[in-house]
Amino acid sequence: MTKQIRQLDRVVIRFAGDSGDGMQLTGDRFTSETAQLGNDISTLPNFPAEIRAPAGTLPGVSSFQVHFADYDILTPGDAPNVLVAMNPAALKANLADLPRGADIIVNTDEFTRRNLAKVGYAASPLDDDSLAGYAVHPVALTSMTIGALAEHDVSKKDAERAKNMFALGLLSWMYSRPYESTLRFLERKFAARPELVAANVAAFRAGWNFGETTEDFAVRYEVKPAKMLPGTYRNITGNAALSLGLVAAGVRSGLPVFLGAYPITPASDILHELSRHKKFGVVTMQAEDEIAAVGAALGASYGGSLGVTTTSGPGVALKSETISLAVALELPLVIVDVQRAGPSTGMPTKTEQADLNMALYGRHGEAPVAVIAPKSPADCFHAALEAARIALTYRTPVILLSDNYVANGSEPWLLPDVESLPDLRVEFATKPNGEDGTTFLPYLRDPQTLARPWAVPGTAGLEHRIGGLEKADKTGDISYDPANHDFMVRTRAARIETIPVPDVEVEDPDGDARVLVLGWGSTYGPIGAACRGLRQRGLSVAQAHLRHLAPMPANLGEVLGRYDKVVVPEMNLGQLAHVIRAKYLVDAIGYNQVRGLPFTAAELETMLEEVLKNV
Amino acid sequence: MTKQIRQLDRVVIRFAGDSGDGMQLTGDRFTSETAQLGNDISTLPNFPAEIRAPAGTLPGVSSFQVHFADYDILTPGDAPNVLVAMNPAALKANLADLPRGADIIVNTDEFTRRNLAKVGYAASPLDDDSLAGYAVHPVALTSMTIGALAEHDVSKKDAERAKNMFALGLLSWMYSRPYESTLRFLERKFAARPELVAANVAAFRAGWNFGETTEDFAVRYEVKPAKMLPGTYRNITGNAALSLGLVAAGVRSGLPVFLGAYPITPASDILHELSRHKKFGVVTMQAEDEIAAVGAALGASYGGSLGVTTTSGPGVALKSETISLAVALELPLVIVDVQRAGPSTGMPTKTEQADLNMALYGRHGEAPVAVIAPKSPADCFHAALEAARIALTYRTPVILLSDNYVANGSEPWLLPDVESLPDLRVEFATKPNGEDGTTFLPYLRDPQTLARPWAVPGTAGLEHRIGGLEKADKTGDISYDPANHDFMVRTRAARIETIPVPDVEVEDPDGDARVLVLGWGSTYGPIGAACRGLRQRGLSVAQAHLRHLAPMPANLGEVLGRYDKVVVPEMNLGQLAHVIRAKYLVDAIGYNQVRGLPFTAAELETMLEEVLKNV
Amino acid sequence: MSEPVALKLTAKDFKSDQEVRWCPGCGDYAILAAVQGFMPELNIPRENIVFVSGIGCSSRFPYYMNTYGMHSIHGRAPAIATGLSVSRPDLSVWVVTGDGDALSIGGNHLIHALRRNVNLKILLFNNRIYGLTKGQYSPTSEVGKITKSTPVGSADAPFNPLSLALGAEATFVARTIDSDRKHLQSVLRAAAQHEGSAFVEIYQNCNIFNDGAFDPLKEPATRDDFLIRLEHGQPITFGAGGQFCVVHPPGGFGLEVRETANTPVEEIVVHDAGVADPAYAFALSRLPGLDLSNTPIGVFRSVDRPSYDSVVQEQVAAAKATVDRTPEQQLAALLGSGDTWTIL
Amino acid sequence: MSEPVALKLTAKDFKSDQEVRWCPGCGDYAILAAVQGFMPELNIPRENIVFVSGIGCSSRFPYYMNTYGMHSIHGRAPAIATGLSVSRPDLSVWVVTGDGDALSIGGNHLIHALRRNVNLKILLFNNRIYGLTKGQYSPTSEVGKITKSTPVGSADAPFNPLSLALGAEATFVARTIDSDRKHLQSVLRAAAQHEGSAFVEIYQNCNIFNDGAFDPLKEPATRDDFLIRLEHGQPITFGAGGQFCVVHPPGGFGLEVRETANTPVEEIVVHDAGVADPAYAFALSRLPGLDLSNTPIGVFRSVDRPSYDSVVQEQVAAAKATVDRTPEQQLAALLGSGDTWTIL
Ligand SMILES: Cc1ncc(C[n+]2csc(CCOP(=O)(O)OP(=O)(O)O)c2C)c(N)n1
Ligand SMILES: Cc1ncc(C[n+]2csc(CCOP(=O)(O)OP(=O)(O)O)c2C)c(N)n1
Ligand code: SF4
Ligand code: SF4
Ligand SMILES: [Mg+2]
Ligand SMILES: [Mg+2]
Repeated sequence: MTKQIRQLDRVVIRFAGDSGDGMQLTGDRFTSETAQLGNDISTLPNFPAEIRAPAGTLPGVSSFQVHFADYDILTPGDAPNVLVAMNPAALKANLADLPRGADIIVNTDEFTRRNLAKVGYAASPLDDDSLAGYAVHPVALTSMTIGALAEHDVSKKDAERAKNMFALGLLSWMYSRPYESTLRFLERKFAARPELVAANVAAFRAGWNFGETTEDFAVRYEVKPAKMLPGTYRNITGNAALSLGLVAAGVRSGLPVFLGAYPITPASDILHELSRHKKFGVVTMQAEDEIAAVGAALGASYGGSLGVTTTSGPGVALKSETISLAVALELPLVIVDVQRAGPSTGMPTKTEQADLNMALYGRHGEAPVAVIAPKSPADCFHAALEAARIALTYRTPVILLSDNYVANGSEPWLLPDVESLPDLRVEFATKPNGEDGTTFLPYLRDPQTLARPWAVPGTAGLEHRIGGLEKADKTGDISYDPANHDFMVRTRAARIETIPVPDVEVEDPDGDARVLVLGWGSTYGPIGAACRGLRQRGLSVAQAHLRHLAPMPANLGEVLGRYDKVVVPEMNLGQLAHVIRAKYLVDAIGYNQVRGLPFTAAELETMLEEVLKNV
Repeated sequence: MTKQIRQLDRVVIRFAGDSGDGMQLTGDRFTSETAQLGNDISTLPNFPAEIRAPAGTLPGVSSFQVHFADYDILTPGDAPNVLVAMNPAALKANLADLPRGADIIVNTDEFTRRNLAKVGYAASPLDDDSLAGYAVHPVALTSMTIGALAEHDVSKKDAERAKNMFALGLLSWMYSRPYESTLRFLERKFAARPELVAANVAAFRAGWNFGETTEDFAVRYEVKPAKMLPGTYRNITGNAALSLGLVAAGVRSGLPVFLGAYPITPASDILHELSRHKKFGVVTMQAEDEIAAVGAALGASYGGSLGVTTTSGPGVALKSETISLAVALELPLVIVDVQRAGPSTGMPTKTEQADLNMALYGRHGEAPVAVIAPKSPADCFHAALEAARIALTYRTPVILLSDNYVANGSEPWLLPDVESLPDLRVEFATKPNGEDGTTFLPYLRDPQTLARPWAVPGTAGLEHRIGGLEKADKTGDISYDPANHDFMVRTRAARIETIPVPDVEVEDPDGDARVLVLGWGSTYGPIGAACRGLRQRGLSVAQAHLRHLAPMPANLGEVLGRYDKVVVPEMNLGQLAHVIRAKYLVDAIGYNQVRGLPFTAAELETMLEEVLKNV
Repeated sequence: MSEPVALKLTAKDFKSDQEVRWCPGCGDYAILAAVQGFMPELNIPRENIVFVSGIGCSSRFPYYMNTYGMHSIHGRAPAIATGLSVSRPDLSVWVVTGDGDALSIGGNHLIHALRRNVNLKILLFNNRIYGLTKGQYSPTSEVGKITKSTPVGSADAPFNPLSLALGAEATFVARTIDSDRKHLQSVLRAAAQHEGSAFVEIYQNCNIFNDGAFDPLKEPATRDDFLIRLEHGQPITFGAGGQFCVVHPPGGFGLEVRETANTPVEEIVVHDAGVADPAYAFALSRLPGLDLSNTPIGVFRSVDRPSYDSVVQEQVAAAKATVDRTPEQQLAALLGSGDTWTIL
Repeated sequence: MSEPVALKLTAKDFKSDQEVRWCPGCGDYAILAAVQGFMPELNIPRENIVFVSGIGCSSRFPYYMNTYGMHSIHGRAPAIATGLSVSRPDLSVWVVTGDGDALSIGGNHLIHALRRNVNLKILLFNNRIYGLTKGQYSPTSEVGKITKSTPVGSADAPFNPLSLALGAEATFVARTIDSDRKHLQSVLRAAAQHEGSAFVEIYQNCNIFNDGAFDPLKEPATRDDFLIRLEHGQPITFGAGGQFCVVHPPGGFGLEVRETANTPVEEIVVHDAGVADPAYAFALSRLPGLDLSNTPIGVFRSVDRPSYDSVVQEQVAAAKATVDRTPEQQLAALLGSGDTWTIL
């Protein structure tokens, strides 16, 4: 049977199943095939909440969404065009997100009475008309897989497990994906058990062939490669990019990276990743708690390493006292906060941007630090380098505010040329800097950067003591002098305030926008997509996105002044908006959602359209 | 010899000596005598930094300043009219604060070459003209005391120690203080050693008589009683008043007070004081650290106590994660932060207001709490009651921002009638609140207060589980539902935002002021004194002072709008000003000093005059 | 005091309406069932029982108990429970925690609760791994453990939780195992009867991230030879036929295992959990080998020392006993103490 | 490696220019002098020595040492020092801490440093009180201690720092006393030679808030009868004329004191700090009475176990040994690993 081939410019597919169904892997593979083809991609996994729920239940559903297109895209997509539902729970949990008309591929084998009951379906939705309006494709995925592997020398359990490869084969066929990388992947993954390689490859092929032959799938789709800058790409998650950024910072500074970390969702993967790069001299230490983790990192910085600590909100709260010490000691320190939904334990697997206030203000005394945020998964690489640059150059703690959305989402990343990465070399102090030529003044500052000398233990002649008590200017001796304290407080503030950061860029292709949308961090994608949507419909809107939250770009005040209205969408109750209002006395309007989910481009577009109407 | 008697309206005396000289006690006694006489009073001790320095050194100087007047006063005074300097270090450390013409009473016995050298005096300042311009009264305090006690049966060391009583006697004579209370005090203090009672009384009388007879003191002063509201008064420090306020909150709520605390300067005294009030059912626990302290307090609140934790900035930083849990659990909790100079260890014995940001914003996620601040030592009593009222009524953590200045300063306190204190009784949940009459919904809120029921363990039928994960509205079950999270985040915010707090009052006696001075916390005294000074000179200025920092008074926006300029003096880099700007888009101007010292009324007056000139 | 009324509760009364959400096969299920099955024995009304936990798979426990409960934050349960227990001596307060929760981030609160002898029953579910955060090594993982955070093996020696507890002055120290409900319940019984902190380590299988960690103590082929069941007042022998015994070689400080057949009866150590000197229980805690051979379970130590709660409450009671006025009168007196003066 | 050059440093070289600011008479002075006097022996250049402290009177120590130093925050010195030591194995890292700093707020970091066997020399100045915050009781204060925060007496049993350290798997545990410079230095010597964590408790007099706490160990009338000086390989006897001795009664697990005259020589315990089983050192740690009678000083335990630092550094070194490219090339390879595709 020859199938019709239809061209699409973009598709959103969501693979959903039970935690044990291998949906993350399936999604990953599909993404990889898609990347090979040259589409632009954006992905988002959705893990179940922390505990593995019993099979087949709603809390046990795991899903992976991939958005790919023949042009550059900004988000993993608002609503899936296709849902692959491996069981009733996966169907039920995801149905609400589907637009009418979407394709639903269901594994009918799992629609048993027992499984249906588990999620509160009285009757099978496949049998009544509750799915009318969707294009439902019932496929006996499990049994067909088992059937396809009848001749293979694998257990029934292993055969059944391969059903995700059947699904992948089917979808790969549907969207005409090149599958070589998946075959290679299976060979690598099961290298130790060749029978499993064979079985999984067979399952994949069976799925592919099923698409080819069955009548239910009459159409095959193609999404042409996107126009992308020339170069080598890989698909990367935010946490992976951030980890590589830290490794790169080590290489480019020539300093050993020391990571002190305590596991916490969704930051743990950075610890896992960095612990695999010992050959770069990266030392990772799983500490007894967050306080020890940041303490060890600070101790390592004192000794001349690039000290880093990675955590999420609850961990940053615990680290505050030590960060305040780092402010007083004026040593480099990178604190990565992969934000999750709070307060308290909150929803650990969900995203949020509600730690900005804490990053800016969450310490006792006047304890300013630099704060920056990546805007997309791949950008985490560069943000990490930038955090390291600021920490090393200005001898200051830097808080890097990632979040669960960028951390676990992925996108293609144009591999940078290593030589083009910023040069982060620093000079340790090697000799006395006092006027007399013999004294060492640990708090004598570089007039340019206001940074104090970094004199690491082991340097003869520079023995000195530092600590958390207020220090006399220059000498660093303990001082209770009122004027000195005032001076030091202001100097520490100035040290952050005067860090030169790039001007914020405004995207306003029409040039006549009267409304500016200002964002920070992971909202970049949805905001950008929304603005595009508006422009495509002939509306003018300007977008600016902050990477630097402290200090803020020097031109920001001027930029804000150019627009009649400034809208600040945030996944919190208005934290950036608050700062903007205070600093620039601009009546910034917050658009806030605190749902544990990224914004959808569509809702932002609707909201902005409303705003545009009223200027 | 009859002495001239001169009337004064106010006097500032500073007693200064070595840590071992008993200056705090001397100042306390003088204050008490002065209180008996009916003057208004304000005092401020100044302890040496944390370690007892070797005798006679500058860091070892301890001083106590008392300001008393025949009218109501607001501060301990900018500059002393009289300095009592028990040794060269005390003279050197305090001289810069004295206005020309001030009286200096020095203990010449201590001006030995050795003691002079210790503080870097090449020659005795008593012998050269470096003290020209001051009225210096050299008194051989030590030897005269020893002489006066020659017949007494006490060791030389004990005799020498009594020299502070000689000084007190002399000053008491000079300012015509009634000394009965001091004699009673000495009897109590040395009850176990009658020979010391006799010796100290004799030293006191010797000092008094010395004033009476010596020619050096030609004038005796009188400061008439101030007009004060009728009632019974006592002189009280902020920490003592705060402690009593917490005891009162226990009595008025009928709940046991549970204090979990870890010692830290300048908050430890509250732990010490509360541990003495077990007969009120107050339980105090010195925990292993600040995290355990707040944890234990929260556990006690869960069990139906009024849970309180007291600390200073570094401790609050450590408690943040647990406070965030308390926000999620919606249980009463009072967190007292007696602020000191930061960041990090900073200057632990010095004052500052730089923890406002942390109180408002220093937690991960959207974790709003109520924040209030006392304005004077005696006000700490009422602020503590108010903190307890909000915590109990709204089931929320409340941060009470005291600081070293109010904590250790003292003033006369009109004892309140116990029956007039707020009624803080709360009702525990006792029965199911679900519609079905059998279910208990731990997160079903009171529509008025938005508070959830407080169902304490031991209540049959209300067994339930709470925790830090996001909770479903009403049931409190774990929920990852996006809409529920958004709702709960907003509800928690609304619960704080809608707490009714009294309108802010504006003091603008002339009614035509165009400049408003807005303050919070311990700056009340100096700001008030500065405004008075301006008004006495015919200038109009309005003063408003915030007790409630979160939520802010409902009328604040309207008040701010009335003035051409709003000036916000703070002992930080502008934290309240920042909030005011953000919330009300008012161009509030900060006047900031971060010197570890309270503002002087004079400097504020000068600054405000400048501002007034330019409106 | 009259005899307590029998409440006639059953295990079912202790099941909450929350769906239990551990991985299928997790050892936590067995512990939950054992605890629920044991609770009725206490004959304490459900409302007077509180379970407080930290964070971790194990710390979900309170949600499944139909008592009062708090699922607090990571590592802080002992501190929170201390405040509760000290202020509410009428309650029976249980802490549920994991090896990471109790010994990593919460180590300080744990050792201080034990030193203070707070009246808490502390159940440490030791699976020698971080379950909830998906498989990093924990302070009880063996040296060289390969996990996500230690791809070439962990570098640090683990804690022996019982040695640590004993070093921290614990008055009651016991060990039991998820798979042996009867034994588990016998240990819970002893813990519940103890006035003060009762520290119970429960070996728990995490079948996802550290499966089989305690298999030698469970598998029919090995368990009898590996497990030493301590019984107060009984000579310590073990093995299917009691063929092994524990002796205290003269001159040495530790314990050793011998063949019973070749050992004079009087040389076999008779277990006494009540020895005042913790050195004995400490020696017992050092007995197991890296392969889990010679693992004692049961109550290692159970001695009397006033609980922190009782001393604090006695101090308060003593102070209150001196009071002969209403709280308001007392307060008025307190406010007016010290030097006062009156303006008319 | 060639013989190290003798640096010929003196105590004076280790005095910083900062004015020492403890209360006159404080035991900290004696410890400072002893440490400064001992340092030259190490023959380590001053710049390779770092003192890290927390907060407390004792923690002012680094300011007075003319080496590198950090006066950090309360309780965190072991954690900070761990990061420094692990990343800089070439340094000699010393931690100075107090009983509150190490055992109260810092308890968790301390026990983890010991378990890990981080290469730190930890000097705990135990004055059994909070000095810096002016006299509250500490986790080593005796039960019933009356202080500002416990006006009717403390309710909780203290830690025995050495028992706690041993329960936390410490490889080196010792005790000494401020007043005996020679002994103090001998313990420092042993600690310095130990690879891994060396935990040294130093009894220190706080003459302001807890004066005389250790007087029985210092006063001529009692000290000889109270102090037990442990010497490796020597029978444990004490008393002015060696009239007392320590025995290990058969069957028991603890140690007891006897009169030497009535005790067969072979029954006297011969001190061996190298016993692998910590039960011996633990038993030693339980010997003192509440009145400080029978207080052993010296090295209780000193055994070999790879330090955390060394294992971590070996892992890094092993990984680095596989590298045959420049860091930049390696980085380029890392960035380009996994599935990549190229657009031309
Ligand atoms: C402050 C904080 N840090 C880290 C975490 C992440 N976290 C949750 S549970 C856990 C460890 C769980 O291990 P364990 O206590 O052994 O419990 P298990 O899951 O094995 O039962 C960690 C690191 C957290 N929730 N909070
Ligand atoms: C986070 C924090 N909590 C509390 C304090 C206050 N504090 C400083 S030192 C100290 C205890 C000191 O006792 P110890 O460690 O025994 O040292 P010592 O002064 O006796 O030498 C305390 C509670 C602090 N500086 N920081
Ligand atoms: S991860 Fe392990 S400990 Fe956690 S629920 Fe699953 S099996 Fe149990
Ligand atoms: S308070 Fe005590 S420990 Fe601190 S310096 Fe003084 S005597 Fe020493
Ligand atoms: Mg575990
Ligand atoms: Mg101490």
